[in-house]
Amino acid sequence: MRLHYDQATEDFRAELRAWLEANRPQPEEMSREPSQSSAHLPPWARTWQRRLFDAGWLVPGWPPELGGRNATPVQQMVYFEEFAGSRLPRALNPQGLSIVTPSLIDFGSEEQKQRFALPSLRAEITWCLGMSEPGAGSDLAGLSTRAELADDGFVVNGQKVWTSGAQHADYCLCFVRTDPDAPKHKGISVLIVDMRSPGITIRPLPQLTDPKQADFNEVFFASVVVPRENLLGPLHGGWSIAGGSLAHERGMLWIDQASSLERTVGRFIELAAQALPDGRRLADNAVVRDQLAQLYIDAQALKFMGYHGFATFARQHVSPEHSVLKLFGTELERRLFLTMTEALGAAAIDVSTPTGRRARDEGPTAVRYLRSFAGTIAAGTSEIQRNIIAERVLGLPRR
Amino acid sequence: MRLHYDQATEDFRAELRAWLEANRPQPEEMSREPSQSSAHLPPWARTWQRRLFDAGWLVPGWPPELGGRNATPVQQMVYFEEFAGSRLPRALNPQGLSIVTPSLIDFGSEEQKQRFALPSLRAEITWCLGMSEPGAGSDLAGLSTRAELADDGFVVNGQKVWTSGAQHADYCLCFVRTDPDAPKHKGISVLIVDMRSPGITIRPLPQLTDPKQADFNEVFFASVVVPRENLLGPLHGGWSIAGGSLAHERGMLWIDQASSLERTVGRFIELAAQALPDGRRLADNAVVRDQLAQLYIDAQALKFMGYHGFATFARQHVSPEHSVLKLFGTELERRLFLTMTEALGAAAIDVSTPTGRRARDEGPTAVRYLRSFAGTIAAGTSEIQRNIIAERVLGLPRR
Amino acid sequence: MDFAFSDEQTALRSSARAMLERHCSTAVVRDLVERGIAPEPLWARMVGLDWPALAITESAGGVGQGFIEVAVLVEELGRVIAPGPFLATVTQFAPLVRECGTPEQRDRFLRAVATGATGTLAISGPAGDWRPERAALTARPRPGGGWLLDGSVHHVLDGGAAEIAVVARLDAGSDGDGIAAFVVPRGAARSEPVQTLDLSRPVTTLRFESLTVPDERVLGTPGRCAAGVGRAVEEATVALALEMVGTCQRIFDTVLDYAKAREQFGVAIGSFQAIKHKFADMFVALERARATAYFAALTIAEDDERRTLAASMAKVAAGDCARLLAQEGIQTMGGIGYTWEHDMQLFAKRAKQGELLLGTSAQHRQRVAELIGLTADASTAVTAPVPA
Amino acid sequence: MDFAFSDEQTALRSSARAMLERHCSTAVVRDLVERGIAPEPLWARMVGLDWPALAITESAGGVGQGFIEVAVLVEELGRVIAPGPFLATVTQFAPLVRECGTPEQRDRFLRAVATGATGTLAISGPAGDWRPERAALTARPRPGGGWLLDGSVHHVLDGGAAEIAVVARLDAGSDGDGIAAFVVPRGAARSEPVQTLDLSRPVTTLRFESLTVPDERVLGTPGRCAAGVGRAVEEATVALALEMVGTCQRIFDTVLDYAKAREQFGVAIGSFQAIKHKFADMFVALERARATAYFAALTIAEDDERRTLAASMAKVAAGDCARLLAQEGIQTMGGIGYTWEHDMQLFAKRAKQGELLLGTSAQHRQRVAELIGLTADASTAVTAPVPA
Repeated sequence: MRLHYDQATEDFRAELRAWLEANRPQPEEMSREPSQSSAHLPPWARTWQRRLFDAGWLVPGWPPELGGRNATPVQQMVYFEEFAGSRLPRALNPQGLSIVTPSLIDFGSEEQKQRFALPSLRAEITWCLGMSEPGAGSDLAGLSTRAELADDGFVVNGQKVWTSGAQHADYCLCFVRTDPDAPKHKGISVLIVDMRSPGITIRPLPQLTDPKQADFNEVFFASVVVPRENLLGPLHGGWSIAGGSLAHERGMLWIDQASSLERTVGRFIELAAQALPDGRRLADNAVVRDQLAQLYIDAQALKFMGYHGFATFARQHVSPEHSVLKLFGTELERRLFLTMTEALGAAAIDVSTPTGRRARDEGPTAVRYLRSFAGTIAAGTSEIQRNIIAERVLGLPRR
Repeated sequence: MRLHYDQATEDFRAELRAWLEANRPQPEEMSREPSQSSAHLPPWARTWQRRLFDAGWLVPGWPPELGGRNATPVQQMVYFEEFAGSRLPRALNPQGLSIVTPSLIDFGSEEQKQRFALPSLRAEITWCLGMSEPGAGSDLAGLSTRAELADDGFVVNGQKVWTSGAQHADYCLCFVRTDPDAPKHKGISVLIVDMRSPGITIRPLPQLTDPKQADFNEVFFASVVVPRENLLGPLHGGWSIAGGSLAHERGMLWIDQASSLERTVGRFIELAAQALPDGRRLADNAVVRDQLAQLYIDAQALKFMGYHGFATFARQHVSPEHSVLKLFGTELERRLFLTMTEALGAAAIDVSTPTGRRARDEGPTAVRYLRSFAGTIAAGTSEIQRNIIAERVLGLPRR
Repeated sequence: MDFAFSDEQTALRSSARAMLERHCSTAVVRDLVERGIAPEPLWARMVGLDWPALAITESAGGVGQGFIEVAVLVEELGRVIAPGPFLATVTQFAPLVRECGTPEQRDRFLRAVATGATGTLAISGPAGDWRPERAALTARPRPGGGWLLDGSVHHVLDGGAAEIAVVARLDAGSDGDGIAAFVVPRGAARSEPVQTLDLSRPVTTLRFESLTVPDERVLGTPGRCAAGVGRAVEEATVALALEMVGTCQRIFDTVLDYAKAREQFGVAIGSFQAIKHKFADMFVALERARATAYFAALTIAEDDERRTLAASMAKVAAGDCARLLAQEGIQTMGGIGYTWEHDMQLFAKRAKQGELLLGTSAQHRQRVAELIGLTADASTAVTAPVPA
Repeated sequence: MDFAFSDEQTALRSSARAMLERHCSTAVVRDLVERGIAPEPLWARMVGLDWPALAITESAGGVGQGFIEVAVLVEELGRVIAPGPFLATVTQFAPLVRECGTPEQRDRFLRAVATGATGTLAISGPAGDWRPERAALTARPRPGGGWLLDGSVHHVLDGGAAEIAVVARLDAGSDGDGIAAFVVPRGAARSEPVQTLDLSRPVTTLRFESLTVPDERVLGTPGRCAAGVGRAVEEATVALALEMVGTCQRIFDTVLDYAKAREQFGVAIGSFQAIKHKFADMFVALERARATAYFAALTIAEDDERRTLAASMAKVAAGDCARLLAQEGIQTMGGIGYTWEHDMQLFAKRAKQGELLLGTSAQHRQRVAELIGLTADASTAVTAPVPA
């Protein structure tokens, strides 16, 4: 146990930091052309990701030909620390970089890797992920979008929902039922679907905070034809791809969240210590001090829990401990904005400050409270995380 | 809707209050001979209950021959208000008065009523209740104590647990399985068991706060013979008696708890406003003020919820709304003592003040915190109450 | 204590609910939220049903009923998150005029309300404080008659109302309790709409620059209004608490229906025990808020001495309930609850905004602490009042 | 930040656990709790294994290891709620002597500890305050040499220890920081046992009536001890937090086993989702407390500048965990958890008492607030320190 890294690791950090300083996109271009969804890459973002790829800083744990440098687990940790601290976007098509590409590399044919994985890494194509359905949100095995194998390929019919970035993605990694007679999780296959195929209709689902802002979509498939060679992995073998896909890189997601929460708590502490426009100082209220101290401790604790998990189980392996960090981190984020909304009181109903999808650290407190539900709902609700912890970590019996 | 009762009701209250003043047991005799369990009646308690019975103040909603005066629901409410306020014990064998006797009256033969119900009301005999078993705590239908019908009566074998007052009770209203082949809740009967019968062994289970204080017991039955005429209700018909028994008088139990909580919160508010022996004033701490204000509001709210329930559903009928008051009241009691223990800090570890089973309003705060689990565990845990609310009140599906 | 509604009150509730279900669907709310279309027909219908007149004395052209009847309506309005001027007019403007005005003023302004004139109340500064002694405006006598008002008032509901009851502080040196109240007509102050969390409940900031108020619009006697304003704010607070209970009930019903219908893993999500227990806790919060609000309504209706304490307790309980129900309402619905399309966002935002207006739970707990003798000052009296 | 224990530390944990499982069953705890029999053999065994000597320098007869090794032992001791003088001796007395004593005193007193002498720390008044500037005793120079101690110290663990490190305040007019520390031998002060919630962890009140302390027992320089005492108390606080983590883990394991084995309605109660979710929340609380305590242990071991903040954070997280685990530990076991017979009551009481000693969660949150710049005084600096 020790508080500090060794010199070689700090040298690695210094190298990355210098590179980022020299190669980062400029704030002006980033704010001039903001990304409009999790699959929309403005020109600066394509350039930036390509630069990361070429320099081996895109996925450092991978070999150079895949945009990495075979970094050790500790180096990867430092990499994510630095990125979180720099507040630079690493992946503007996160599902493409962190879920789809690893799946293509793990399960794809050589041709699929060349055709899809490398262009994804080079920011030439973007992805959405076709998992959730109206009748199968938390319950992936219950999906009912069907693909029938015909002469000219698969014919897909059905509907996906909560499909992030579908309106901008080039391709969809789409989970479909290919064997309706098999047990639920044994009849699923994964297809690479070109989002420009005839028969696809996309309906954006604006989020509760803004009728003009949508990352989620409904995607309807009406006899969409998908070439046979776009099947990823074995026919009816999609279930294991799902497990593998969702697990990738989860191990270090907490760094980004812990960093963001630490920053936000810090900002609220500063805010509390200053006079508000209405003359109050929130720090003069002992109850608010008590709450903010607790939030500060929790943000620190999230970080310590992450490092502790890294030391004891995570390392190179994926583990359900991820659920602990996801649950604690997202609930903390929600509680943070709830607490501050209530501390601000009536002043918090004024939400005139402009907000934006990418402005994670910006926007009115009450709006950020509402947006924080994305964390407690998406990628497995808090309830699902508690189930996972109880059953997979603690071994309590399923019913 | 109105805040006050009409004059006739207030006259009823005045009559009761005057009677109590003139007839109450004296504090000296009560503290000289405290009750040692929920089925132990010291001489003063027998006299006192007999006096209540004779005057028609024992169960006012019942007719005079059963110790009542055919009081209206509102009068019964006032009756419980007054008793709660007077802090006089109404039932020192509560399971006898509030569960067993009503069951005998509802389901017993005329002979059983004469032999058991009236002596119970007149404080001549006391009762314990044989429901919980090691393998069937919350799950009464799963009980396994067996009774076989032989020539000379039932022969009982098995074990009960959490049997309050068993070490002092004269009789046990005992739930036994008489038909092992029937579906779980269709093979249960109810027997009146003389606790002096050969074959009964009683093992007190001292409570977590004091190894010398026990109300709970384990009761072992080894071929205990119970006369055939001691069967209550139909053979194999015990399940409906269970439902009926447990429901009696629940409708107004909240009054006692609300009154006790109001008193306790009031005392803590006084305590907070005074200098403690160590010189602190808890009220100088804004966080404690915030917590105490919330506890005060909750104690008031419990009362309002009770009156609201009385107005809308309870009246003469029993309703699962009882679960809401039980859940909220017992959790509030626990939170109250938890909060005050923590507010007192290190001073709370000193538990040298003497405590007693009956001293509900006395004793060190930390000990009262531990004792408060009796409320959240006994008579249906908080978890069971939440199930009941969800399924019976809100109609959510069982699985 | 008897919490049973009379048959007449129950009938009022039924007819109000029927009317609102027909004429105040969330389509009406979305017209305002998404297209800025004010709910004029709905308000006209309420006026036609004499709702604004309900608690105004018959002598002033009203129906002569009391606060319990208003409570019934407000709870129902909360249930449908009705937009429009009812809350501000009937539970803010009218009580202030009633409490502070002369008999002639009461007659004049309340008679107008009874026939459909709208009103509101302006008192708070930017920090959200509705205590009379913290009023945001200042008032001074105008040489030659009338008074002059200066300052900015925040968090004014329905700031475009016909009449605005304005509370102001007088100079420190003035006689009496230092509080005065006025009625200024629409447009007299500069009105700036605020972009609020709950777009179905518009809020305005009003700016006064030495606005002259003529004597006939000065309520009662300046420097003698603190108690009256306090009472009016208590009434407004209890009304808001009741409205929040209605909205929370709507959230509850909506999620409960969803939990019974929505299937995951082959069963209704409402059959999962963790969801069940959440519902039990929500139900308890709702029952707590409702019972506490009803008690407060009774203290207002009967003008009981416990009204100040009861109003704060009601706002705490309603705020706690709104916090929980808004949160679990969204969370339990999952992705659906996160969309603009589903009405849950409308309900949740109304509940959250109610939680923040007229004092938060924390602010009212502080008030309760003071009222029950819990203060940092050791010299304060100690006994806790015990509502019967 | 690397939270991985070395192979040696892991081996220490394994051997400690094996020893304690064999020699510190709850029968040993009950001997003390129910029959007043002190755990002398257990302590002798720990001395035999050099546990008290572990973190003492080799020059003073110790093993020369550090606080991480102590942390490993203390967590394991918490797991079995070990009675006896380890915590007071190794994590309270020894750090105070180390921080405040002269080299000669360190050698003298710590050499004794390394060979089995027991010690403890006395500082707090009745309200429970371990800050040096709030020390309960007063000290004044004795004419002719030595010092005189007066007053009562509360919440002293293992008050019958051989040596008692005592912290006292000097007269306001004295030089320096006003804090002095002394070592008084067993029996020098009147010792009154307190009937405590956790009878496995006896606590004493010590009364001093002008007790003379000779110069060789005056630690370092009177009036120069505030910082050293503060550091020793931080170390004691982190050690208690670690012990609490161990006890909470034991509660957790006990209830988890129970939930897997105990059947109701025909299935293990651990298969009920509401119970599962409770376990998930308990697990999170435990992970939070453990990780925060490990971080604090690192700041002590490496003497990092964040140690003050980290110690308070660790005590908050451990206290929060103890509150939850004690509560759900009893509740989830139902009636069994309410009995004297089941060991859960022993674990729960130890956890509760830990929550209350050396500052409650609320007190340490207040401390954290001050350290991160949140104070009611607007003149205070504002920037929040950010532990790496």
